[in-house]
Amino acid sequence: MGALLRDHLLTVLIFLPAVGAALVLLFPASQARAAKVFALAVSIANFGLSIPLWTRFDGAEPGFQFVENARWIPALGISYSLGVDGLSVLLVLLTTLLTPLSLLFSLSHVEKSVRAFSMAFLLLETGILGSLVARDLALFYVFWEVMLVPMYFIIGIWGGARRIYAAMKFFLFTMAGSLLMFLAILWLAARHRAVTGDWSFALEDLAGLPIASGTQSILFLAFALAFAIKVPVFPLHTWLPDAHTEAPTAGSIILAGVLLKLGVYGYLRFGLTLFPESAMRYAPYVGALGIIGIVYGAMVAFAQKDMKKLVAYSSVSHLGLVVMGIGAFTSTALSGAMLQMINHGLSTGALFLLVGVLYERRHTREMAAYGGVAGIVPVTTAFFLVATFSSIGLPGLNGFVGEFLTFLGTWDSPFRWWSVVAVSGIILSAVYMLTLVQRVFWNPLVHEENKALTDMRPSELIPAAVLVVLMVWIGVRPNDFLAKINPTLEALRRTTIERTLAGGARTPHPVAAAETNP
Amino acid sequence: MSLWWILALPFAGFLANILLGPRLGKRFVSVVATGTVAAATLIAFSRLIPFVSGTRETVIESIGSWISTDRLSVDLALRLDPLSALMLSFVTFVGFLIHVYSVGYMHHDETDAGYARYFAYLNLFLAAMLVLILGDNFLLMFVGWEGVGLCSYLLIGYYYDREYAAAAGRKAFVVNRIGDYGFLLGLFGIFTLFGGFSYDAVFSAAAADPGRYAPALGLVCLLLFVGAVGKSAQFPLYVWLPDAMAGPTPVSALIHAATMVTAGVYMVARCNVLFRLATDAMMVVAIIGGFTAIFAAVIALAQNDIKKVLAYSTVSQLGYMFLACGAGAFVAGMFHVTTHAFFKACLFLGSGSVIHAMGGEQDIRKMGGLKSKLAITYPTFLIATLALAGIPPLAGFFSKDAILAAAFAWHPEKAAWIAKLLWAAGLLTAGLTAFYMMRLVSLTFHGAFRGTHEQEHHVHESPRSMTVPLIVLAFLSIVAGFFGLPVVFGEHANWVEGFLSPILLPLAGLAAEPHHLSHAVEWALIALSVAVAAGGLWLGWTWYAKQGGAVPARIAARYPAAYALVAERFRVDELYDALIVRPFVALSRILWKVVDVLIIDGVLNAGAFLVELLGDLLRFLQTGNVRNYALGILLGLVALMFYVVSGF
Amino acid sequence: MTGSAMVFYAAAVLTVVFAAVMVVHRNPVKSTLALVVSFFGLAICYVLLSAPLIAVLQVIVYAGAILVLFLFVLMLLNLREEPAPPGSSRPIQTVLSGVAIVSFAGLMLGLIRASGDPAAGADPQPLTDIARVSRLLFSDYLLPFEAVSVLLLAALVGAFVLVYSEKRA
Amino acid sequence: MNTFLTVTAADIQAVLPETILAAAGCLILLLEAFAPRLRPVFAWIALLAVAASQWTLIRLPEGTAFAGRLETSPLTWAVGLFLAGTAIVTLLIARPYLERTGEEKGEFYSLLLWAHLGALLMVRGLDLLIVFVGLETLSLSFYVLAAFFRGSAASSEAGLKYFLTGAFGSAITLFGVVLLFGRSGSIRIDALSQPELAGEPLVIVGVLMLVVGFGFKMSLAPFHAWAPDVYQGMPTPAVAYLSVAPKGASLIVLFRVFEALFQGQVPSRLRTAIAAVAVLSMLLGNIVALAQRDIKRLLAYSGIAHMGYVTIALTVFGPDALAAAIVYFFAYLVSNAGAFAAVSVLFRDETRDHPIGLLSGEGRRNPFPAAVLALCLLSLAGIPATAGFIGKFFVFKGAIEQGFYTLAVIGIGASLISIGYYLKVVYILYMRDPVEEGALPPLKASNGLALSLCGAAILALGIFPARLWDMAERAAATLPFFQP
Amino acid sequence: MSGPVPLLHVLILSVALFAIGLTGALLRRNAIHIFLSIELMMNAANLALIGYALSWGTPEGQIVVFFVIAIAAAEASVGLAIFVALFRHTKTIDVNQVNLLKW
Repeated sequence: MGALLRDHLLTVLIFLPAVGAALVLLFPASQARAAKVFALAVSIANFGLSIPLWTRFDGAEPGFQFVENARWIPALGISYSLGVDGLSVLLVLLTTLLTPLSLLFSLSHVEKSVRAFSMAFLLLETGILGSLVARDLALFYVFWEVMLVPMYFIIGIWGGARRIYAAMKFFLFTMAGSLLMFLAILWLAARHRAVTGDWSFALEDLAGLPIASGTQSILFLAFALAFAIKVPVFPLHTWLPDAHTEAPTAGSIILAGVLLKLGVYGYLRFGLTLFPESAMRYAPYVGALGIIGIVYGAMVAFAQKDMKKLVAYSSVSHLGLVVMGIGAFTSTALSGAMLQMINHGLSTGALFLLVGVLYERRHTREMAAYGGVAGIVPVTTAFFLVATFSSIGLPGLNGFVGEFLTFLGTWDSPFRWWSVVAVSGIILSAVYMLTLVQRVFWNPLVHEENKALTDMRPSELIPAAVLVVLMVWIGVRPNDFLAKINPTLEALRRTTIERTLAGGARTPHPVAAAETNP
Repeated sequence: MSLWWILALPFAGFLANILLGPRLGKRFVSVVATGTVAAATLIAFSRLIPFVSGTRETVIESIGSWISTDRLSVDLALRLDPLSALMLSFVTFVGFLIHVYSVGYMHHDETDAGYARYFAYLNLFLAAMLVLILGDNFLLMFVGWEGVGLCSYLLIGYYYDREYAAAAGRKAFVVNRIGDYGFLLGLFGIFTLFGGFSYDAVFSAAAADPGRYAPALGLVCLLLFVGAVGKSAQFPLYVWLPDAMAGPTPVSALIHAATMVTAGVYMVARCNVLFRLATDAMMVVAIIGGFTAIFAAVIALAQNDIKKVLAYSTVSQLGYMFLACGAGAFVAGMFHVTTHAFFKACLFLGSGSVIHAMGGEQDIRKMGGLKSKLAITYPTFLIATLALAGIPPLAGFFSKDAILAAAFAWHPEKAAWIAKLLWAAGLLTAGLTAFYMMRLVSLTFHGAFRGTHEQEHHVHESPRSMTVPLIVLAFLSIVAGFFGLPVVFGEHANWVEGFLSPILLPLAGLAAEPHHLSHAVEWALIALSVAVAAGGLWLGWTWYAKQGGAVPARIAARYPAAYALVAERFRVDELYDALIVRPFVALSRILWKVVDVLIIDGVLNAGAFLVELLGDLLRFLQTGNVRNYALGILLGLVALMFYVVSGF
Repeated sequence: MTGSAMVFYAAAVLTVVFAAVMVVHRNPVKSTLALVVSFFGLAICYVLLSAPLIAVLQVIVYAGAILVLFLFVLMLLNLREEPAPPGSSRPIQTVLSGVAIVSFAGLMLGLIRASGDPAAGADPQPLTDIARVSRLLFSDYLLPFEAVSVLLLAALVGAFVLVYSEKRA
Repeated sequence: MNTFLTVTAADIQAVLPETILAAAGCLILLLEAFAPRLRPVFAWIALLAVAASQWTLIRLPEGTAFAGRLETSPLTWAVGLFLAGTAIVTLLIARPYLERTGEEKGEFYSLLLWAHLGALLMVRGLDLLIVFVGLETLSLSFYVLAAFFRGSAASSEAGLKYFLTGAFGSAITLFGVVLLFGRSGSIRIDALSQPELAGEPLVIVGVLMLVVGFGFKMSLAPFHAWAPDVYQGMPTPAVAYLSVAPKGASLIVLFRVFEALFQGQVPSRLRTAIAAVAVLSMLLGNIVALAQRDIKRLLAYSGIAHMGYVTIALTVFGPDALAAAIVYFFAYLVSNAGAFAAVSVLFRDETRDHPIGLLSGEGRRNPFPAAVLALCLLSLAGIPATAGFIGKFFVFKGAIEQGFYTLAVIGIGASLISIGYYLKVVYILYMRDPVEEGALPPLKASNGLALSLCGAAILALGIFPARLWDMAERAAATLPFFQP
Repeated sequence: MSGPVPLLHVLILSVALFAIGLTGALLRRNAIHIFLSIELMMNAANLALIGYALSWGTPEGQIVVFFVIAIAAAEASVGLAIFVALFRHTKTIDVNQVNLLKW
């Protein structure tokens, strides 16, 4: 057992939830509540198991750690190879944390097909964790797609009124992107075979392949499209408001908290590593789309009347910031973007959770149905305020650190004007979030129904409190987190720039150009 | 004790009150809130007194690194130097007084939860303000800067169930964020120029080699000043401050008069090294300050809400301070910050006492004759008014005079006439200030009572917890000025100038201090400003206290348009609404309904629909008639045959 | 032209004409009978093409058994005249079929004409030896022969299942 | 003459798998006539026969029999396994289904066994005559099985349509065989490996006729039109077999012919023509499936599209493509037969259509069959970790490797469309409230077994495909020009 | 080549019969008519087989025809049984009217 945890920790992390999901099947229908608790216990156990990833992870080491290698389809060189590095370690932990929190929240809220719900959630965790730690493209793709199925069910079965539309839209959008990526992966593997005579889908094998510039662009775009849809980047974002809005609260938390990050993660892990030249060439466009996302997402969020939609569009805006940081490609911007992904997971997760608290009581997401509830549900209000200020980047909370580093890094890059535009996001985010706060929690209490609202229960309070603690932790001691991610990011950045320059790209990224002439 | 305790204590008070306060009751909350602030004040003075009496060497206390990446390293460090010491002294002390005052002011109105919330926010505010003034780098300043903004937001919206209060809070935060936009970009500029955020590093680098940084500094300083414009309510971002009066009155006194709004001035003074290198930016600061001073003073002339008058007065006085900074008189600016803190806090608290007595009434047209009934409030209010008007030897006289003298003495290289114009504006503002303050006093305390009978019956003096702070602040409004005597009283009469001079780092290669005015000119200026102030007071007294407002009413009736424009605050809010808010709302709706729903989703849904439609059409190829199926097979065969064979 | 060639062409004409009659005749019974004649013509051709065994089978099995079965079913179902119900003309089907058939036949004829005799130069052997054919059938082709027995059994059972009336249950 | 009987013991042994099937069919027929009380065990006898036949097939030594006309090789083992798997699923679901509909007759099993025999002959035959006889045995049995419900007009109509189009297709196939025979001088497939033949137009036309004839069996567009009607009217278990096994056998025949004739270099025009068929099948199948309301028709169109994907492998051609096609067929077997198995369980009333709407809420009423159906559909949609993905993976890998980018992109686009209707069924299963009330009879053991087998196989092949691929690779290497 | 006529002529006859069969199969409405036409198509193929067999001088072609005839017989019995079964339901075997299953 000890050896299993030492040598195969990642495997255990990935498949413990899947095994848990299978075991949930053993519960009879009459024991639905026990099944819920069991699933929660499994996810908590998984979180406990993931703690060594934090304690034993060597932040100074930029490469993969906790590595596992096994043959999977030897004929095609497809391997079961896992590992975490600075790029994925925090996202893994975020996943193992948010899953139990979501399940805890759902403990008192999901009543329909409880066992299936628990199973879907655990399988989702398996899918997410798998795609975060896979080092083989085929393996990654499998997990990447597997993720969709439980999420489809979560939205479709336990969602709101337009859940089916939202679920289909979610599935089709994401699938549309990843199918082209699938072909691109196959192309790379075939290329590897053509060059070396052997099949391989391993990232490190495919990374150095000589590929003609034009082809590389096409492949890069295929990958980028898949990831851009997932993030989502304007104008591919329209699945997100629907999916977020219709998903049950727990689903929204995971969707916002982790799933969207996988797009950015994929871009960093695969887009940059496989196609450094193209990634550098298209970086300005990436950043520009990010900026559009920031402003556009914020403005559209402001126009919303539905709380969840507002928060959903705010995700578009926040992820736009992350994307911009990646486009800028300075070390500070990358650190900021990476940290901001975690921040967004926490703050938006918390916002969805708190909106869920209200929704589960009143069964409406319309802001107009609320107003003045601060006096009725002070604890909810307090948490909501903290989450809001985390979301709009108030110093002392997590959001600020990520935002500031991203802005600063972008300012420090050749794309200074991006920052000039993007910083306006701090105004816009205040506008829409405070409008939400005002309309829901403040203003006169006009709806009699709201007087009967009850404040948060323990199963809602605990997840919210955990999230708030983390927000403060990251806000006050960001170095604990930056130290884990920076070496990997810096190594990734250096390799990418070096390979771009070595490849003699026609128009290297200005950052790369700048680095060579200090 | 460490400087960190000074801000940790109020923060601890915040935590205790927000978490436990609602359950443990008002007594607990009062004790914790005032107790922590009192302790913080004591610690602050226990550090200040040795500092002032000692060598006054800058102290930096770091507790480790906050953010570090390979390009950026920011420490969690606090700094005690003359400038932060000056701020620290009055922030803690006034903060403490206002906590005490609030115990009385808030005691009856609120539920336990509301009471706890109020004091929690107030404590948090103090902690944030202390971070702002004690922080040793720009980033910590920004932390405090945003923190006080947060508390301001929370406290303005304290009466959350009143829509205007909630809206005012939001407005304050958003407008401040507009300022922060500039401030942040300014910080980025500093990072680009100096590679870090630590004060020492930035300022000593700039001072040592001004020529290297000067070209870009103009823009950086302007961006920083945008932040100050937002935080310190200068034109054109002043609009949030009058609305902020929706919060409880002690909040207005503490945050929106004495401390937070002066953060902008503090920041400019802190960055004096940079600003002095950017003369164009200095000019902008002075112009904005001077214009705001007179603009707000004019608006104050025609306001009838007691707190609104004071709010515009605050805006106007902040303009003064920026005028001073712009003219290079950072010491005068900071001196005015200090004295203003005392008398304006006193005025606000006095107005709070009046409102308290009037049962919540704020319209001065419905007051009158309160001087006999409010035996402590009236004299303290009057002293503060005279101080604000600039009557010697009260505090305001010295600080205001220093600013006017500095403006007069200012000789910018370009457009020197603007300096003189700004001086004239300052002088006029002094007269206007005296006038509208006297109008306020006259209408509130003199004449006959104009309110309802119930109100008349209800009027009473406030409890001791409220009156004692008034007395203390009135006393300070009298004596504080003596720390900054004009140079005519001796070369070293200006203690404040001597105290603050270490922050004015000498700039290599630039001319030293601007020349001082001769004593004769100085005396003439003093006489002039006293005359203007006295004239204003006299006019206000005559028109309102003695004649009951007939003359101004006639003037208003003769120029109705002009009067309405002033009374309606030049309709700036309406202008912003039409130019910015409405287009923004409309644009966001268009982006949502047209771009998102109609175009993007429309195209995608149409694509999906077309495929389905195609399916619906193509299914009719399946006619059910088996002969058609056979024909399909044959046609397929023939087509394949023709295509393939034609290749041979 | 040899005599046997003349007989072949005559049989060919007979075959084609009656095949056409089969296609165009309205009455299914008469069509079937026309096809019988056509198959007789084919049998003649087979004889001339050195396939007497097949010719015999053609007459016995095809004309004798299969087509009689057709007639039997036609009688059973009492299908005679095929009255065209209103709206039964299918112009698209007709036109497309015409085009397809003509182009198919044209293409095939063209290709057949263009490609010569593949077996030119092959060693011709007399094929009229029925014993030789039979021997082959029971040696190399024993497997398909046995398989066809299964096929026939399946057809038998199938036909039985489909039309045997419901008395069993 | 000493050459009269050249059949050896080895030949007899080689044909043992078919013999077992034929004999078991006869046995069931006899039992039906003389001991109808034994009906409950017919399905098990048939099952046993299929298993024994496959076991024998695997045990047989590699080689050819009947003067090189019948092959025993890794290819026949692999494809035999595929056919046997289909037969087993069919037999497992057949009994409860027939019992429920009151149509249980021994002939059903006999015909199915004989059809299976025909399919096996198609795969093993190295001689177009054997292939043709096999094809006809298979087809004839299924003409009957299509019309098996004598009480149902739909079933009779399905029989008629299948029969008429089938006979039409057979005639074309036969003409193709004739052309190949005529140009090569032999009925044997390996006789096609003469260098000059590949360039002869008439040979190509013959090949095209085979493509049409076998494409018809595979329900490739535009030869597909029979499939939806026939699937809809036919007894569901028979569809489970018909929609899977003949398609696989047909593709193997085409691969054999192509391999013998072109030896790896398919003329580009022919390639394009086949690619066009593939594209048409994928697009038409998927697009029209979107509009279907009947689950069996929907699965028919889905099958058309899937054969389009498999035809990509035929276009790409080569040993890897054949192996990919075999893998694809295994994936298709477990998913498609599993889907029909679930349909046979979930629809109680066989006198009506099978509208998708009737599945509403079955996810809660009938969790197990619904879950298997959903899994099968996801597998058909090609979601990873299911067998369907593995099939697509190998097929598209081949296309990309050989540079068929356009084909691959179209295929991917088509499969995106397909997700639309597969997920439609899934959401009807799980996200709608039930339309029918009342308790359901408990699941029959054999149905449960079939569903579990398919579900488990979908996941097992999806997660551990390595052994399947190895088997397919060895199978593909059987063909002479595909040997490494 | 030992036949009385060139192989070409045999094949032309075969194609002609096949085309006639196609015509009947595609244009007639009566199922039996269609089936008769399909039988004609198979016979056309048989004729070509015989012709080629003669040309190659191999009996294989004739053997194939032998099997085709057997298969045709089997097909006929099944086909006609299906017609009868269908007729019991619909009282017609006009394929234009047998379209319960469509779309």
